[in-house]
This record gives sequence, structure tokens and C-alpha cells, in this order.
Amino acid sequence: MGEIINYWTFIYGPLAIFLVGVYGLLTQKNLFKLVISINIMDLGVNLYIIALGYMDNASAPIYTAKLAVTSSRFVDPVPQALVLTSIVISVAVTAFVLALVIKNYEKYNTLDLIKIKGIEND
Amino acid sequence: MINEPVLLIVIPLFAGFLIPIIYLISKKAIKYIPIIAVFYNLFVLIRLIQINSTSLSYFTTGGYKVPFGINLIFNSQIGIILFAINLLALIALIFFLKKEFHLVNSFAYTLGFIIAISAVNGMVLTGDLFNLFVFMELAAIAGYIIATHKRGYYPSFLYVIISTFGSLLFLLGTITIYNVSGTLNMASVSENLVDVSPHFIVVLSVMFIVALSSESELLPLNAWVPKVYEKTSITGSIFFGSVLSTAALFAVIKVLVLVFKGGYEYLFNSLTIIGLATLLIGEFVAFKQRNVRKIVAYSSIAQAGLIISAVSVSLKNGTITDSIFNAAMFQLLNNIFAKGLILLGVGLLGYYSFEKLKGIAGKKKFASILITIGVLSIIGMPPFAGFWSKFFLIKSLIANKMIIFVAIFLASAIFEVYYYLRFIQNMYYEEFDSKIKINQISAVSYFLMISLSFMIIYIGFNPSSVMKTISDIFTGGII
Amino acid sequence: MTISYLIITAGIMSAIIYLVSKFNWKAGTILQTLTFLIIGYFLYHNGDYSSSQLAIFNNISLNFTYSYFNEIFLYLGISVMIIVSLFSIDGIKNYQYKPVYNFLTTLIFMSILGVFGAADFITLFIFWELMTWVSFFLISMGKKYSKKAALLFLFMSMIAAYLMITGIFLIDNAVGGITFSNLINNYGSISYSLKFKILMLFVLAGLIKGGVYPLHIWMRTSYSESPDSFTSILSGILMKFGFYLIYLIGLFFPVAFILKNNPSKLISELPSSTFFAYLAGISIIIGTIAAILQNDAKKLIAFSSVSHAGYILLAFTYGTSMAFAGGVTHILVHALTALGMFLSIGAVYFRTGTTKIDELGGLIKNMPLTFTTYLVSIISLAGIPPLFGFVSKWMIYQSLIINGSYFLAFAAFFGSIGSFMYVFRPLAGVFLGQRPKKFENVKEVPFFMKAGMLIVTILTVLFGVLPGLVLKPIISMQQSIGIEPIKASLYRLFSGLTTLDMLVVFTVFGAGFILALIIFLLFAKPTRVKQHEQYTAGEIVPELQTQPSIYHYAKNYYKPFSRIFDKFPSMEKLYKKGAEYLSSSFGVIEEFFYEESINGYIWLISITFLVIIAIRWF
Amino acid sequence: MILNIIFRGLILIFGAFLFQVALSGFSRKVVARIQKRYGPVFWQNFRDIFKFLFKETSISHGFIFDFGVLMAFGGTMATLIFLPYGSFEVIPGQTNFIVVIYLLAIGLLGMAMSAVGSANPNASIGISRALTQMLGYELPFLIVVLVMMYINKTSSIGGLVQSQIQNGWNLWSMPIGAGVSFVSVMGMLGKKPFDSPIAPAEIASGPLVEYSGKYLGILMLQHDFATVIEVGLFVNLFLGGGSNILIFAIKYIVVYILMVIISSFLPRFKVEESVKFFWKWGLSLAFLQAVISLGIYLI
Repeated sequence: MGEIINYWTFIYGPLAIFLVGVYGLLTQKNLFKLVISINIMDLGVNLYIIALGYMDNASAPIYTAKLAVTSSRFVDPVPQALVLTSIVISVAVTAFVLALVIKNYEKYNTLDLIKIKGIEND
Repeated sequence: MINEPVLLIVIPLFAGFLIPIIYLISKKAIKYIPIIAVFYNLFVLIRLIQINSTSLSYFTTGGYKVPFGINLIFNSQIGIILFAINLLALIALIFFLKKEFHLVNSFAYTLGFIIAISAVNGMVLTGDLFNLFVFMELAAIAGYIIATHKRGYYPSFLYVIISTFGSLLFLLGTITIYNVSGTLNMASVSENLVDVSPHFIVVLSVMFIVALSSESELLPLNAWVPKVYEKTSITGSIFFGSVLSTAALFAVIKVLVLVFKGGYEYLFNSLTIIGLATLLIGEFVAFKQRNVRKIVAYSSIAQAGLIISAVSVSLKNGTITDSIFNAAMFQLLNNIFAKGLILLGVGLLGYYSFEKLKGIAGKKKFASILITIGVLSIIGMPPFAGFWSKFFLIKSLIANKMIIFVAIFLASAIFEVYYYLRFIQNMYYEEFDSKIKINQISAVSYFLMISLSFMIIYIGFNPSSVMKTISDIFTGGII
Repeated sequence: MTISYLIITAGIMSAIIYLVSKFNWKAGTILQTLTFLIIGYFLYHNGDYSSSQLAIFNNISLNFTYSYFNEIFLYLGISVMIIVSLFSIDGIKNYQYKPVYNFLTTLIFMSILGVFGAADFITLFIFWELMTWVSFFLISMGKKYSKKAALLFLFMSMIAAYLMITGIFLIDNAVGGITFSNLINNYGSISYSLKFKILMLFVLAGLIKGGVYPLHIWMRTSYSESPDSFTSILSGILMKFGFYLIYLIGLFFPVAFILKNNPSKLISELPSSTFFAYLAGISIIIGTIAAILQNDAKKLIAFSSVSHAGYILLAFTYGTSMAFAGGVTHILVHALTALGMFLSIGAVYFRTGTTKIDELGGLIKNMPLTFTTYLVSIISLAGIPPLFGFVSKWMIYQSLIINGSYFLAFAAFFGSIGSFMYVFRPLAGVFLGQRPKKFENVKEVPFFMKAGMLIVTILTVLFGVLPGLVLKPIISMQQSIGIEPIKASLYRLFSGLTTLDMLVVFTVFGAGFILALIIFLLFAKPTRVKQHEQYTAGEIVPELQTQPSIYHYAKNYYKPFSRIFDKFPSMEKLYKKGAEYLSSSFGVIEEFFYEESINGYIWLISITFLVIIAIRWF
Repeated sequence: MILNIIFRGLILIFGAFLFQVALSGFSRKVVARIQKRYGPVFWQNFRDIFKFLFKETSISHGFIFDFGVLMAFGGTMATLIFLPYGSFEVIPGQTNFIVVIYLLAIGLLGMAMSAVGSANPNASIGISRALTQMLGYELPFLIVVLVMMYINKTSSIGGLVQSQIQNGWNLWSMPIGAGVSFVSVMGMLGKKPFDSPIAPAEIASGPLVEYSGKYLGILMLQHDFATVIEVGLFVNLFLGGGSNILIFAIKYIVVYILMVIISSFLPRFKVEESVKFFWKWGLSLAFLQAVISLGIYLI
């Protein structure tokens, strides 16, 4: 499959997005920003998944009468199926973690990681 | 129908869907659903262990043939481990419903728990990489919920971030594997990986190592473990300590055995080193602790490191070195019971810091003796179960000339013995502080503890019965 | 009754004894004594050598044997346990956890039977481990700092146990089995380097357990802090496990085949034996000096054990048939004398509540039997004829002289003469000298404690006069493994150099004493006066009333001597510093790996990730 | 046979008593001459001992006080039996060196017990010094004797005497060792400069402080017997014993008087000084002798 993919667009792009998310995790001290970083990473991974399934000039993997005549290639259907699951999971996690951020704020009255850690260790 | 392992996943899931409906009818009645479901699971498991041999069987779902659809892997040995996990889950559940149910948002936690059981069973059973990712996420989400049991919001947040980071890496790796091998089925992947560039495999395997280390408590991603253990409820600690960590470890081992078995020496060498580092650092840090739960947490980390490194050593040569692998699995099995027993017992006493546990054995003799049995088993003293797993592990490692490994293992074991027995000593021989309120322990709780210690003593006096069933795990029918 | 049945009996009885003790601790202890007696009787009654198996495990069976090489140790273990148990009938009165104590000591008895009765290394290891954790609980029951002592004991014991298990599995790999007989039969097939490794592992394990310098660090605190009657077991038997291991490995490992070629050296095939012999010498010297400088009677005896551990090791590594027999005899000697010393010091503690030498004094008037036990034990320990201790020392000296090893002989002499100094210290400080006011009404210990001590005393004298009683099984052991046996009859010993006749020595000494008594009685009867009537010349010194201890020269008894060693470094302090350093570095590790913020963790993960890739890439 | 042995034993003890007490009386005379005094008559020591023994009153501090003295006296007399004196042996073949050395310790132990039993701190100090000093002087002596026994392949004193009849005196074959042993024996005897245990001026005669009457008499006897053993050991080990008891006695007198003369010139060591002295000089010279002798022997 290698020759079909435009690496710069489809592989390194999503990975760059992923790394942006990692950068966020490395540097941010705010809980919300951490959640957003996670979400960016999610986005990167999801894009990557879709990108791997993509092919130039291919049609959707659905057998129709017309298709049987014109096209020889399908887009890989599996990543598309997977990405749905992945998105659902990331939505669920995001929802949960946001609730957790609220709870954290209620408990510690701050969203700063360092301060929370300080309170926690006391 | 009863012979399908998929029931183990479906039944708790179904029970999970039932709970909201029942909840509308009666708020108390939801208590009984998870217990019935797990009991049913155990029943199914006994049947499955009886009819399945030691060879590996694949159970397809939805009618798709093996490389394409999702499939489950099962044999009687996996059955044994699953049985132990479900038994501990049952114990945690019974305890939860009896003691902690009324303290929390019962609906959410009951639901979370039963989903977690389903996910954990799925993690152990599934033979599909992406499916494993889903179950891991499911188990993790349930885990996040359980981690907040006692308002431990910050540890839970920490857990979420680290675990999500790990699972995203896992997903990345899975998809890449799919890209290069064209399949997600673990057994088939390993065949198709043969002609992939070695550099690529390195990146891939490292991705897997780091990703899997979050749930399996390995070094770079295990920072959440002590914090979560410390802040969660008794149920939660048993869930994390005996149920989730075991299942995650088992899932990791499964991935290693099925996907990477084709002699990726570098992967296994790195894993051995990481595992041993985890072991040593875990024991060293545990050595400093004066809080039982933290001790168990760090020692659990260390045990995970030990098991992973033993497994990776056994896989290094491209085939499974049976003796080491089996000993590691035996160790895994023993840890389930012993850790469960300690966490339950200490939870029942109600205090975790050494200060407050001083001399409590004078007041709670029987419970303390049961805890002592757990501790003696975990540190490997005869005549308890842990002795034999340690014994077989050392034996097999020396038989394979891994003296340095043995030396590190034994050095860390000395520390382990030291700090665990310091805890026991603190319980028995210190002056009891009369200001401390003693918790009542109900008959049901005693029953749970006695059943666990019975398992430990039974295995201790009859190790070969378990060893026999544990042996040949995975070796039967790998393609 | 084979040993396996005896072990099962002991196991079952431990539970029964526990239950009975809960009901009435004295009855429980009496039951314990009876159990030990009966088990000992059954072992004696079926006097034939036998082996047996215990197969509660499906395919791992425990093998036991009662044979030429272990019978003497079995009897030693059983008799020490009987004596201590007898002593305990009254002696554990002040203990806090009496039923548990009885339960655990019965388990110790079981593990003693198991270790000494084992016919394979795994069985030995299992019971060894059992002993370790049971002893841990027993030591923890003791005095104020006993918890720390127990942990140190545990730490060192675990190191020993793990060294041993590594050695066991190496043997298993090399010869395909862990039974002793298998080892003897296949010994020749092991390569030299492997032999060396195995020997080192076993001997190191033995040295830790036996308390040889510099691995003795657990002994001082474990001995001084553990409950008194358990200290007797600890030094009487459990410490001997280490030497039993060395003995076994010396017996089965190189010996069975080497001996026929080279009867004069047991472990001579390996270069290590010289090293260990010198280590033993150093152990003797340092143990002696340290013992001289102690102020606590139990610590003093602990260090004397270090020194005597050196003697035993010296005898075993030295290698002649005479030294080997001397080593085994010295194990018995030290078991008996340490038992006597610890029991008598325990008796003192029982009545006075302290073992600090300078706090006690003049107890001979109150506790004459205790004093006698102590006196006989120390005379034996110092190796003064005609008591038992002289026999083994004489045997060791003879072999040293025959081979002209003058450094080792120097060490042995040093230990022996130094032992006069340290054994006299408690004698003077505890039993003689000024008696503090508060101890004026101290009574002699109750009947059963007296009985226990009396037995030790009688045995020490008896074996001293008739050493053939214990030498006979040693000789038959030596014959069985094919070493040239030492020559000895009931009371005569022959070395190549000279003859020792213990009966003559005893008779002459007795005659001398009687003659002295006659001369003494010939002259006028003396006037008896109170202790401080003479040297203050009738004056009442005011300090004598308020501060009698200043007239009781017990503190810093060997001050001039200790001044010589002021500047010497202490091994224990070195260990302690190392441990502190380690402990603080653990804290740093925790900070680094587990106390970061989330960002820190992610950094850690990323770096790990990159490092693993980088190593492979470049 | 047994009666014979008993008879000979009694003769030995009585003879040793007469001989040594007279000799020590004579040595007082020698010391007095060195110090330009007249000194007492040579039978003065008999007078002293009998005076003490027959005293009407003597003070006892209880059982151990008596028992210790008996143990010391009895033990020393028993040790006397195990030494050969020229051709005279009480029990033939029973001259085991190690037995002698250890039995001799019984005398010290008994006296120590008795003295400390009196509860006088001066006595305790004296005993602690004596025991400490013992660790000094015994070691070099034993090393030298060990080498001797190794070379001659016997550890009985009688055997060593026999070997010297064939090979000449050990004094000539082991001169350094003989010198070391000579000083060691002086330490054993508590002669100056090694008399800190009984230093009369500072601790009032140390162990002896509480004794009076027959106790003191018996202890003086005990000391004389111990002197016989110690000097006798030296004579046997280094000067070839004697072919008959008379030659033995002459050698003995020479050694003893030599010791007395030397010690009368010397001041007193502190106890740790004397231990250090024995360890520093005694041990190193003893080891030197060992190396030399073993070297010669092996070549």
C-alpha cells in the first residue's frame, strides 16, 4: 500500500497533531488544557486511522451494479469502522474527564495542577 | 449455548443494561443483579474448564471466520485465571453491596462495576487487537469511576490522563500493525509481520511496551497506581489490586505471546529490563512506606514487573520456555488471592497507616491471622501458596541459567519480605492505641476472607494441582 | 516411627498445645515438654536408620532420613528443645503471648526435626524457611527493641535462604535431583567452576546463619532482645543450622569422593577453604574482643557466639579428620554451654528484669543454682578441663598443631584466653561483687527452671568426663563416609601427638580439690562477715548507702583493654551507614518516579520511549 | 598402682612446697642484696605461711569466697601432677601441654571468683587487670610452644623433653622463642614489670586485699605451686628438663633467680602497656621465631 499514500499529508500530518497534543501534556498545568491536549491527541490518532484506509481514486466498499463495471479498487473499510469506535470512546472519556475536572474544581477550588498536588500531599 | 466463552462478556454487559431498568422499579433490587451475573459467570466458567482441554480453542463471533471477525481465545488454563479473577470480583462485589453500597451513588457504581467485570473478562478472552483496545478502554473507564469512590478526584484524573495516553499509543500501534499486516487478529498478525523492516518493528514494539505499561502497572506509566490505591474504597482497592491489574497483565502477556512471539529479541530484552527496573524500584519505594495500601500498591507494581520480565525472558528465544512462563503465571494466580486477602483484611480493619494499625491484632485476632496468611503467602513462605510460585520461578530461571535475573529477583524479594513483615510486626507487637475505634467485622466478611485464605493454604499444600493446570498455557495450539 | 510421622505429630501437637495453652498456659507448656520427650523417645526407640517420605504434595514429596550423618544433630535438637521447654514451664510466666509462644516454639521444634531430618535440600529449605518466619515472630515478642532485632534477623536470614535456594537449584541442574544420595552419586559430573559456585553459595548461607564475622550483625540484637528462653533455642540450635549446612555440604559435596584420595583434607579441593579458615580466625578474634567490651550479658554471649562460630568454621574448613570431629563436637559444646549461659542469664532476668551487668551484682547468695549453671557453662565455654568444652578445643588444637598453622592457632588461642575475660565479666558483675539493695529479696527461680538448668549442668560435666558418649556417633559417622575416624574410647582421646584422658584429668582435679579441702579444714574455722565489713574498716561510708554501685566495680570492667581498641572501626556501624544511605536514596527514587506532576510523568514516558528507540537505532 | 600414684603425688606436692618456699625465701635475700639490704632469712617464707595458716581468726565472705580459694588451690595442685620433673612423673604418660595450660587457668579463675566474691572493688580491679594481662603474656608463649610442638610432632611435655635429649636444648635451637617465653613466664608469675594486678601501692595488693589468716596462707602456697608449674614449664620446654630431679632443680633455680634479679631492676607497666608490649614485641618476635623455625624445619 505504501506507494499510494502521500506520507506527508496522511501520516506525518496526523502524527504532528498527535505530537502537539503530547507537547500540551508536557507543558500545561491547567486541568482543562490537559484535557484539550488529550483531545488533540485523539484527533491525531483518528486522522491517522482514516488516512491509512484512504486510497486515491478508490470507491466506497459497497457492491453495486455500477461499481462492478467501473472500478477496480475499494477504500479499506476496516479503519473506517474502527475510527467510529475510537471516536465514541474518546467522546466518552472526554465527557467523563470533564466531569472529573468539575469535581476537582469543587474539591480543590483550583484547576492548577501544582496547587492541587500541593493540597493532595498535605 | 452455555459453552460459549462470549457469555462471560455478554452476561455482565446484559446485567449492566438491566440495571437502569430495574432501578426504575426498585432502587434496592439492583443489588442482586451483579451478583447473579457473576455467579452465572463462575458457573459458565466451571463448565468451560471442564469441557475445554488444555489446547487453545478459538471461538468466533458473528459467524466470521478466524482472521476476519472478532474471536475469543480460551482453554482450561485461561479458564483457571479467569475463574480466580471472577471470584475476586465476586468477593469485591459482595463486599461492596454489603458494606459500601449505601455510602455512594449506588446506581453509578454498581453499573460501573458490572461493566468493568464484563470488560475485564473481555480483555482476558479476546483474540483481536482492536477489540482488546476497546475492552481496555471500557475497563479503564469503569476503573476511573471506581477510583473516584472516595472522592479521590485528583488520582482519578491522573489515572485518566496517563491511561488515555497509553491507550492512544496502543491504538496508534494497533492501527500501524493493521496497516503493515492487514489484519487485527493477534495470531495472524504474527505471521504477517515477518517481512516488515526491523526498524519499524522496533518503533512498533516500543509503542506497545509503553502503551501496555499503563494498565499492567509497568514503569513509565504506573505512577497512578499508588495514588489510586490510596484514595479508593476497599472494593476499589480489591478491584484494582486483584482484578484489573491481573487481567491487564494477562492481556499484555497475551499480546506478547501471540503477536510478538516470532523472536523479537530486542523487544523482550527491553521488556525484561523495564520489568526488572519496575521490580526493583517498586520494592525500594515500598520499603520506605508506612501505609499498608501504598505498600500493597508498590509491591503490586513490583510483582507486575517481575511477571512481565519473567514472561519476556521466557519468550526471548522465539519459542516459549514453558517452565519460566508457567511459574510466572502461577505467581500471577497466587498474587490474585494474596493481594485480595490483604486488601480486604486491612480494609476491614479500617485503617491503613502503621500508626493506627499498631497492636490491632490484639483486638482483632482472627482477622489479623488471616491477613498474616496473605502476607506470608505473598512473600513466599512455606507452607503457603506463594512459596511454590517463587520456588518454581527460581527453579526454572536457574535451570535456564539466568543467574543475574535470579539475583535481582531475590535481592528485591528480601526487601519485600522485610517491609511486609514489618507491617505484620507492627500489627502484633506494638501497644494498641485505645483512642482508635475498632470496626466490627461481619460474618460475611469473615467468610470472604476465610475462603481466600483457604485457597492460599490449599494451593500451598497442593501446588501441583494448580501447576498441572497452569502448565501448557498457550503452548497448546498456537498457530 | 519414622521422622515424617514425628513431624506430622509435631505439627498436629502444635495446634493442640496452642488450644491447651489458651485454656491454661502452664498445662500447655507441660504438654509441650511431654510431646518433645515422647517424640524424642520414639526416635530413640526405633534406633535403626530409616528414611521416609511425606507426600501430601502430589508430585513433590518431602524426603526424610534418620541416618549416620544426622542422628547426632537430631538428638541435639530434641534435647535442647526438651530442656528449654522444661525451663519454660515456669520461665515464660512474664511473657505477654504465652499460648502463641508455645505454639510457635512447637513449630520451631517441627522445623528442627525437618531441617536435621531432611534427606534432600528442598525439604531442608522448606523447614528452614518455616523456622525463619516462626523465629521472626518469636524474636518480635521480646524486649523493647526486639522488633528491629527481628527485622534484622529476618533480613539476614532471607539473604541466607536465597543464597541457599540458588545453590540448591544449581545442584538440581547439575545432577538432576536434590536428594543427598543423588548428589553423592553424581558429584563427579559437576564441573569445577560450578562446584565452586555452589560451595560458595552454601557456605555463605551457612556463615550468615552461623554468625561468622562479618555476617554476624544480626546476632547481637537478636540475642539480646529476644525472649530469654527463645534465645537459648536461637543460639543452641537455630544458629547451628548454618553449620549443619556447611557440615552437610562438606560431607556430601566434595567429601564423599575426595576423601578416599586425600583423607587429610575435606574441602581441600577448593581454594576457598583456606580463605574461610582465615575468616574463621578473624571471626574468633573480633568476636572475642567485641564480647569483652560488652556491658549487656546477653550481648556478651552473642559476641562470644561469633567467636565460637569461628571455631566451628575453623574446624570444618581446616579439614583434618580430627578437626572435623572437633567441629561437630564443638557444635554440641557450644549448644550446651550457650544453652546453660542463656538459661541462667534468663533466670536472672526472670527475677531481676535486667541483663545489664553493671546494674546487677552479688546474686550468688540468692540464686546459687543459677550461679552454678553459669559457672559450669563458662568453664566449659572457656575450654577449661575437665568439662566438655575442653574436649572439642583440644581436638581443634591438636589438628592445628599437627599442621603448624600458627596464625590460625594464634586466633584460636586468642579466642580461648580472651574467653576467660568475657565469661568472667558476667560472673563477676552479675553473681559476685556488691549486691544492690533492691535485689536483696530476690529468690531462686521456680522448680522447672531449676530442673532445666540442672540438666544442662549435669550434661556438661558428664560429657566432659566421658566424651566418648558423644564421640561414638561421630566416629561411626566418619566411618560411614569413609574418613579415617578419630581414635577415642569412652574417656580417652588419641591424636597423633599425645593422649588425652579426661577421666584422669577429672580425677586428679577432684583429688586436688579434696586435698585442698582437707588442708582448708585442718585449720581454724573462719569468721563470716558481711560483704562490706572489712574494706571500709568498719566505717559506714555514706556513698555505700546511697550509691552502692560505685563500690561495685562492674562498669567498664576492662577499661584499660578497651582503650587499646578505641580507634578501631566497627563493622556494624559501617553497615548502618550503608543502610542509611540506601534508605535515603530510596526516598530520592520515590520522589523521582512517583511524586511528579502529570507533566513530569509524561516527560518520563516520552524519554523512556525515545531512549528505547534510540538504543536500537544507533 | 593407684596407691603408688597417690603416694608419689603427695611427695611431689610436699617436695614442691619445701623447695619453692625455701627458694622464694632465698630470692628475697637476693633482692635484698641487690637493694643493698640484708633481707630476711631464707626460711622466712615458711614462717609467714605457717603464721597465717595457724592464725586463730580469719575473715570469710561466704561460700564463694571459700570455694574459690579451694578451687584455686586444688586446681593448682592438680596441675602440678601433670608436669614431668626430670625423670619424675606422677602419672606416667600424662603430661599433656594443653591440659597443663588450661588447668592452670582454673587456679586463676578460682582465685578471681573468690576475690571478686569479697565485693572489694580493689580486688575486682586487680582481677580485671590480671585477666587482661593474661591475654598479653599467654599468646606469644603459646605460639612459640606451638611451633616447638609442630616441629617435634608431639604435644606432651614429656615428649618435648625427650626430643631435646636427642636434638639439644630448645634454648639453642629457638633462642628468640626462648627469650619471648622467658618474658611471658615472668608475666605469668606477676613479676615486675608485669605486677600491675597486685600493685600493692595503688590497689592494696589487688586480689589479695580481702584475705587474711589461713586464706592468705593457702593463697601463698597456691602462688608458690603456680610458680613451680610455670618455671617448670620453661625448664622443661627450653632447657631440656633434666635427666634426674636434681639437675632439673638446678636449672630451675637458675631460671628463677634470674627472673627475680631481672624483675628487681624494673619499674611497673600499666596494664595496657604490658598488653601492648606483649602484643607488639612478644607476638612479633614469636612469629619471627615461628617463621625461622618452620623455615629451617621445612628445609
